[in-house]
Amino acid sequence: MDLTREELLEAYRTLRMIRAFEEKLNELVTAGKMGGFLHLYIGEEAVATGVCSHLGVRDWVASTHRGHGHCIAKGVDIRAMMAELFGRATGTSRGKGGSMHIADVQQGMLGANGIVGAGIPLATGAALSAKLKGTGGVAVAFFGDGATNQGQFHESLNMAANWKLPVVYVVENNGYGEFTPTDFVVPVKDIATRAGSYAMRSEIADGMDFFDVYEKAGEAIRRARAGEGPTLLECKTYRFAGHFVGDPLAYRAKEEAEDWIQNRDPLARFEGQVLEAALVEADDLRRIDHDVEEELAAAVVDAEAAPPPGLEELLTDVYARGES
Amino acid sequence: MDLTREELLEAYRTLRMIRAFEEKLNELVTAGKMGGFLHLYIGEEAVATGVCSHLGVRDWVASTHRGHGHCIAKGVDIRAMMAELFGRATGTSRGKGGSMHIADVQQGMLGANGIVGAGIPLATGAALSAKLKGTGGVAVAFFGDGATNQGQFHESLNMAANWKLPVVYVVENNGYGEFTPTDFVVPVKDIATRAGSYAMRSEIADGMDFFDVYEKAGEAIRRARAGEGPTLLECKTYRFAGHFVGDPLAYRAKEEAEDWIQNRDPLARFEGQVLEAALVEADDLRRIDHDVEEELAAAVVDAEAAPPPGLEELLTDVYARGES
Amino acid sequence: MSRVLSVSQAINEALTIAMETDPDVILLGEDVAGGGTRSGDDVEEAGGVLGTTKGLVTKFGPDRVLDTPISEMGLIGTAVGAAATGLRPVAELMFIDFLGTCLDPLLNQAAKLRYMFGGKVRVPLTVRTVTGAGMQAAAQHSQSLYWMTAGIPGLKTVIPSNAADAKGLLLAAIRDDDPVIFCEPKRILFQAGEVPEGDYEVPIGEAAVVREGSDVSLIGMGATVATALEAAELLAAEGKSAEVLDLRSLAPLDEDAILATLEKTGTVVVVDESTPRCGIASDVAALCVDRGFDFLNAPVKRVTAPHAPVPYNKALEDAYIPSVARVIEAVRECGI
Amino acid sequence: MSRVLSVSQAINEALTIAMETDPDVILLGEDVAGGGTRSGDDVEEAGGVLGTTKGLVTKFGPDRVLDTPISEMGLIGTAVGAAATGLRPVAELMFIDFLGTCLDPLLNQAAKLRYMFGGKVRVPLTVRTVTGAGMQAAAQHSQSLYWMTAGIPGLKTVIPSNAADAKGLLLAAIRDDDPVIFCEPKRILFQAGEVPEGDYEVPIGEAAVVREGSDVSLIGMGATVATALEAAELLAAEGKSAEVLDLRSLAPLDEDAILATLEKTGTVVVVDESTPRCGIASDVAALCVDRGFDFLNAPVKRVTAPHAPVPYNKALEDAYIPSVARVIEAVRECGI
Ligand SMILES: Cc1ncc(C[n+]2csc(CCOP(=O)(O)OP(=O)(O)O)c2C)c(N)n1
Ligand SMILES: Cc1ncc(C[n+]2csc(CCOP(=O)(O)OP(=O)(O)O)c2C)c(N)n1
Ligand SMILES: [Mg+2]
Ligand SMILES: [Mg+2]
Repeated sequence: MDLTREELLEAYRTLRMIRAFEEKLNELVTAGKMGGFLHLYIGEEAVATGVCSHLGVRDWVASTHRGHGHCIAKGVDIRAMMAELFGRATGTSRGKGGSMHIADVQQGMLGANGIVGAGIPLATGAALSAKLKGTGGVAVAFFGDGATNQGQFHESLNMAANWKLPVVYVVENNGYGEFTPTDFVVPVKDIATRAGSYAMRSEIADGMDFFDVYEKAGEAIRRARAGEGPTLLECKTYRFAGHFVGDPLAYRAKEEAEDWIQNRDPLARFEGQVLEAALVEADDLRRIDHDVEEELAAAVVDAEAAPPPGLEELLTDVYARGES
Repeated sequence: MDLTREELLEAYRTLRMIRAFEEKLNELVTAGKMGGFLHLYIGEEAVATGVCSHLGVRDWVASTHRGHGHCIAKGVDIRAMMAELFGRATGTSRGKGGSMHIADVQQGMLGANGIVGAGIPLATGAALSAKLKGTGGVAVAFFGDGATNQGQFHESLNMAANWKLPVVYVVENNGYGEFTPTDFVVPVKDIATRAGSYAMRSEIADGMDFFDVYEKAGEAIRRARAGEGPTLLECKTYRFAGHFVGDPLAYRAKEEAEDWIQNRDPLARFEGQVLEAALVEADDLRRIDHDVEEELAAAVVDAEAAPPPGLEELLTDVYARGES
Repeated sequence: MSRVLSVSQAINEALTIAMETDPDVILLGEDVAGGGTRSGDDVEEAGGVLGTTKGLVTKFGPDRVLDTPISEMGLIGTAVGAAATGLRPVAELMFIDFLGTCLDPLLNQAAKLRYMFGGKVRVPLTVRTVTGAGMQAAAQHSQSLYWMTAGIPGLKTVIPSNAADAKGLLLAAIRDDDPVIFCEPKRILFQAGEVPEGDYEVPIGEAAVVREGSDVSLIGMGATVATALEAAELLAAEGKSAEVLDLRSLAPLDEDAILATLEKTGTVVVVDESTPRCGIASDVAALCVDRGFDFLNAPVKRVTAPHAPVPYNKALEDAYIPSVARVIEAVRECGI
Repeated sequence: MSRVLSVSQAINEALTIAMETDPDVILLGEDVAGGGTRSGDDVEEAGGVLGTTKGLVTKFGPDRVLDTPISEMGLIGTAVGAAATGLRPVAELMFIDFLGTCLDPLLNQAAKLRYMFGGKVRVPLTVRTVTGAGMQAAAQHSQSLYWMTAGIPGLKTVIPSNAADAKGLLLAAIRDDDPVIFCEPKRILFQAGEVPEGDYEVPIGEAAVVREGSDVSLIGMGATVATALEAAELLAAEGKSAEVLDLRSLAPLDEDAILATLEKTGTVVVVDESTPRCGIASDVAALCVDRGFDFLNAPVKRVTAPHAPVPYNKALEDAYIPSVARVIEAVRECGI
């Protein structure tokens, strides 16, 4: 494994930040301090972190309704994210987008997306840009198992395969689309199989294991950058919380969830792995935990104090004309 | 092979009727006697004929822009079809639909369709009806290689596989979608491969050989009727004429077309096979040729003499209300 | 006899009655059963993302209440095919914003099959879909796109403003032989109202005068009917008499009812939560200045959302939705 | 300097200039190259199903002129992604009827990204698409669905009525930083007109008075501008003076130009090939009866297609399309 101590600590910091950020959101929404439809990524942190560890600003990411983790891993400022979730003018979208539309195009983040499957062609287009403009960048689309039943998935992967675009399609197979178990609606055992329709490479990673994701994503991204075309990377994972904050979770068995949460938590797994191999010290991790908490607390304070967008903002940003 | 002499003659009659019907259309359009966008099926007759030989009126077919062959094979009255193409009140759609909308729901024909891929979910829904209503019927969707790049293909096959619907998806791979060669836009050699995304059975038939199509379609239809779920049946074929009547065919090599037309004509092939095996006499076939010509000539005369729809028809049939 | 039910409960009741009275009625959509059909002691079905179809899979079984993949194009297309071949499907499009992922089966199939086939097929399809803003669900989960379906010849589009109409309109929609889009406005889905028991239909194509008046006509639909009624109340306090018309059916539009109220008051204000271009409000105004020209005493004012996507921030979202204050202001601009 | 070119040739010329002047401009769509790039001595590219993009792949190469699969959702979505990341794509949607297979990337992505991202992205996408009836292409290949895109906040929609405007509007559309739907009306695509040489733009959002008049305003767009002009000619023969306004831009609508002609004549007839509900004609009428109320001398008449799909039979199709006779009749109904 080729990660330096700094890189490992950075990865842990991202894992922890995603976890803590969303625990904070859960708290805030449950307390009635934050509105909107929120979909938590808790449990799936290793996927975003493992993939995005390979990306820089010239690379593009398109995300989903469950997008906080991808945004954090892609380097979006968490203060601006928090402010966005509070609907403030200092938010990533100046308070006009909310959870499902957090974006930072400067940072290569093409946005969370409220339409299941819609990020897939966006990433495909970003890959086309990178290829034609010769930037050396790659594009990554994150999406769920459910999204692989959308026509946009099929049409995009086919185009990318035909054109050998520098793109990696990362499917986060968490076993459910909303309340419906994946095996009700996807008749193949592994979603990776679906790459076969496009003669595309595919790979399966343990989405609860940062290192497995890191390695397999690294290889796919390397191939994409080298002009060897796209990959479909399936990461087997699980969402620890409900589909959205407030979901009573009536549709899944408690033992099933308990098992994942107790035995396959990606943060605990990472910690065990790096401590066992003595790559970092427990203290390093605790310091990060602490820093993350402080940073988040400050982000909440800042966000709450920030001004909302003015009412004139209702009509701005509809068109570029006059503003460019 | 389990076909009786009568059945063989019937199959030949269908093959010949499709061929002759469309040669007549080509003549009429070229002479300026018929309008509309026409897509000829010539060269692909063995597919519709081989598949539909297994179907009865309780079975459903959904077709495409290239639909005349499917309609004829499914038993739609050729006089009503001809009248439709002339835009007459006696047409299948009372002159309001034209080539791309010939249909006969009584006969189980859910229509040609001007939207590439749109017939696929229609057939899927018909299969759902057949299953839930317990009619014993099956549904068949015919569509082109190009249509397999549509989201509707992907979404429908997935649903049918999940629900084990009694449906057969017949892809007519004729090597082109309009002017674009299939290998530009479909990165797999065999479209049948795409069944793998749905753990669906697939089969490849020589679409220029009635007997091969007949046999493989028969098996797929048998499975569908028996509740064993859907099949993707790829028939390799070729359209002898242009994409539409008037297509200058600049985009394909003349030798390629010549080769198919000279060496793989499905009518010549059928004739060779049945004569060699002495299953029927050449005279039988010539009699059918003659009958078909007469029938078509009469259909043209009738259609030309038939009245057009009245202008009030502009506004009828938009809604069922008041007419039911 | 009637009881107090929410709009969501009234819809559930209509679905139950429709399924009990006609074995060809089936439901399909994402999570309409909601997973729980799998098994297990401690799992139960969700009954739709907002719980509207709860209990139906238990009652009617998974053959008639089908959880589909997240495949709007496929599921609506399949429903069209089923409708053309003898079933009477009720498909759920979770939010009308997702029309973008399933327009073709509605636009080019459901709406046109009958015409294209010369009247020789029926497409008794109902599409239930949630519409509108008000829950900070932002730009892709808050639209009022019913203008898109209302504008398509061959489709019908209805939108109830209360629980009793929701039940009756949905029963009428399901039993209609044409494809009907049934809108469920988010803001009123959990509002309660008196709902008659038993089986009844509210005819499609008939608007309802929900408050009589003589000085000005306020025309609303779905959630904006309540806005119009509130405005009428305020106007009454100043001695001005507003009539409120609930369109209920957006296509076909009840032109007679619109012209009748215009004739009565001479002044029309349309209140529509949708964006302003190519919408229902424009159609009502255009009708008034055409067939109703001789009745017009004042400009026809349209109180709509702005020509902008729906914002996330709560204050902006509130400003986005037509308010009572904006209705009153429009009435003033008409010189009343 | 100008030459006579068809609308289709003018479009080809605009594309050539746009690609020559900006390396970020690419074309993608079904058959925009048209297969022939494969090889072979006796094969050549088709250049689009109607030949409009002929020659461009030869000139600019297959990296900039991309044949896509028949995957409208994927290709338009990909174009949106490319536009948001530095390219300036011109995507072809072969016929606007196929909007049903690619609405989401336009409705929920292209139109809304900028707003949802608080202004921090641009989507300089152009979608070229053929519209309208008149070639017996029947219900699924003859629609004028520009009302659907015009109604979506965040999109712009333009439609030329002649070759010179086609060139200038398309250049403006491609260089616009917002997504623009560029409509190519079938009936005029092969009509010829004077087209200036060189690089010029026709500004989006500006209507043009194409004939001055004082008794009645005929407002058209695309192919109906010619219908309005013919009607004006007939009216002139009876001594009645009709002004003809070519909208050119359907969104944004040139409200000032509409109100100016209304003020001048007091009477408006809108001629629109699209269906009547939720359309451009209703918007124009609604504007007239709102901001233009004081100028109105007569009802605003809308001459549109009927609320029905497009029929195949030629006589029915002719009756479907707004005719000169129906325009004259509408003018008469206004008392002129
Ligand atoms: C086109 C579309 N259909 C339906 C929805 C409603 N919806 C939001 S999230 C979701 C489930 C997505 O499942 P999956 O892709 O597996 O992602 P996960 O939520 O499991 O991360 C659904 C159906 C939507 N937002 N967009
Ligand atoms: C959704 C849609 N996109 C594009 C078209 C235009 N079009 C008509 S036929 C055709 C080619 C279809 O190719 P294929 O599916 O292989 O069928 P074939 O014509 O070869 O029989 C295209 C692109 C259409 N009718 N519908
Ligand atoms: Mg999932
Ligand atoms: Mg083909």
